[in-house]
Amino acid sequence: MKIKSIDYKGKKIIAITGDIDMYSSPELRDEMMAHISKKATALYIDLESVTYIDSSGIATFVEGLKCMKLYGGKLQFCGIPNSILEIFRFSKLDRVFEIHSTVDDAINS
Amino acid sequence: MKIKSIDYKGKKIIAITGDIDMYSSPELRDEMMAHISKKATALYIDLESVTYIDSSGIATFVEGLKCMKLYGGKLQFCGIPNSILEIFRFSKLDRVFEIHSTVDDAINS
Amino acid sequence: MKDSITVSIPSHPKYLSVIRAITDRIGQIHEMDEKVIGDIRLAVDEACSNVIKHAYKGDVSRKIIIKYTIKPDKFQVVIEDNGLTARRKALKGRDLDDIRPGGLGIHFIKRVFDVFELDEKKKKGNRLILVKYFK
Amino acid sequence: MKDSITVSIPSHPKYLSVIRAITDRIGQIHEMDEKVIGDIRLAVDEACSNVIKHAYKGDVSRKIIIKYTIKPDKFQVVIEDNGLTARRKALKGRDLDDIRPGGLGIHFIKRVFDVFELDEKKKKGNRLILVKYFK
Ligand SMILES: Nc1ncnc2c1ncn2[C@@H]1O[C@H](COP(=O)(O)OP(=O)(O)O)[C@@H](O)[C@H]1O
Ligand SMILES: Nc1ncnc2c1ncn2[C@@H]1O[C@H](COP(=O)(O)OP(=O)(O)O)[C@@H](O)[C@H]1O
Repeated sequence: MKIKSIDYKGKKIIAITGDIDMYSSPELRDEMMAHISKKATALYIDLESVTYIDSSGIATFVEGLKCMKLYGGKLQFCGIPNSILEIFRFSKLDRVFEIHSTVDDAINS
Repeated sequence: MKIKSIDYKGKKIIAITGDIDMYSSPELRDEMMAHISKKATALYIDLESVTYIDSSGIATFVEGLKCMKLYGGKLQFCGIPNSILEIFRFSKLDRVFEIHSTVDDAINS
Repeated sequence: MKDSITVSIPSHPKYLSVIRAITDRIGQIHEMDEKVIGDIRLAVDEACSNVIKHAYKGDVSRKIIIKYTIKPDKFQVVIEDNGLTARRKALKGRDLDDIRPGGLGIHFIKRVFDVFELDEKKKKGNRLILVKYFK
Repeated sequence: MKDSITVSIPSHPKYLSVIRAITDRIGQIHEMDEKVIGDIRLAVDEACSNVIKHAYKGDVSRKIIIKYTIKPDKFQVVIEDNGLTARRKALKGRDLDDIRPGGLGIHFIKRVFDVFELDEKKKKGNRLILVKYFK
């Protein structure tokens, strides 16, 4: 897994590449929490280049969502590959995660 | 590994995709020998999409070369990825194989 | 016809990607459906993650043994450790409607495998037996 | 620090791709150079192919055991079979200038591994020890 935090049109995007698993998710958590501890009002997670996600990766996002809700921040997802969307659906997370097809769609939503 | 025999500008091209190893090389041999048994004057091996080759794959090509030489046929290679070219060089086969960068270069040679 | 492949690997999360690569290749060699391969890859990964987290309590220097058996009618994966023996009753995912971190691994395993069973004959540690039947 | 991974696999050429995938992943996890990983992947594949061809004479239903050990200063791969014991003198690649099919496998193994040694203590079958030192 590789992570990059990007400023795009004034928004914070976390772009992830590769496999999110029990080995890599702590690094993802650190990156996400760094933004959340600064009370980022919106955080965009770009999953377009993610090749795999397991329950530890999902748990990381659920935690981020819960933390952001506490102060009214929004966690948004974009570019989700179908195989990962299917896992989100199975886990009933498509109902609580805000999902958009592209970063621009997410920003304009 | 996937193999496709193609007629291109009146020439016989064998385009290979994936890994050539001890498991897949017999299929490659069959395909190549089918052309050679018909005394194909020239045979173009397109390696552009080959991701791996081992000694059994190389042995297959050396056999093809030897068989074609017997009747004056020509075995030509094109699109060789660098990692495979390096193996050909190490095996001193770059000296006996006719190597071109593209199929068109090979045909026009 | 029965092929089996056994892998013994350290209980370090960095090796989970090796397990996934093996699972993937075995699925492809046996021409399983891509979606099924993906589900099995996730399930085996989750089962191994659980061994690291729960049976070994995060100790990354233990051993996990994974045995894949492929028969014409079924695909079996047996995962063994010699850590803390699990209480069968604890082996339960959370309610999927109760959204919170964790509790998804067993759901991911059970959605693709028809059999999810702890071998009671195993004295020390755990032997988890997963079976998927080919219909 | 010493990590080891052991794989037991049928002597069928279709499983060579599993061995390659494992070798690849281990190399990547230990941040080896991409070129070195490629060379090791080929070498281990060739050693296993030789077991199938020479020690097992093409019998695809036997077992090959591959043990990878990673230490800070070296990477060791041990390949075991219980087939025909090799005569050490026969373990020789052909002259590279004598272009003909075959005889390249051992060259591919020796160009990347610093040690290429048959364990004499092994009674039945073969135990090939390959070591690469990290400089
Ligand atoms: N290998 C195991 N050994 C012991 N307990 C386990 C094991 N796997 C799962 N469990 C128990 O089952 C519960 C549910 O597991 P799971 O659905 O994977 O979610 P999580 O691991 O995130 O809690 C765990 O919290 C744990 O109590
Ligand atoms: N595992 C083995 N058991 C017995 N003999 C072997 C083994 N590996 C290699 N050899 C011998 O070494 C020779 C050279 O091997 P290699 O360079 O791989 O070329 P090839 O296998 O194409 O002949 C083989 O022809 C064989 O006689």
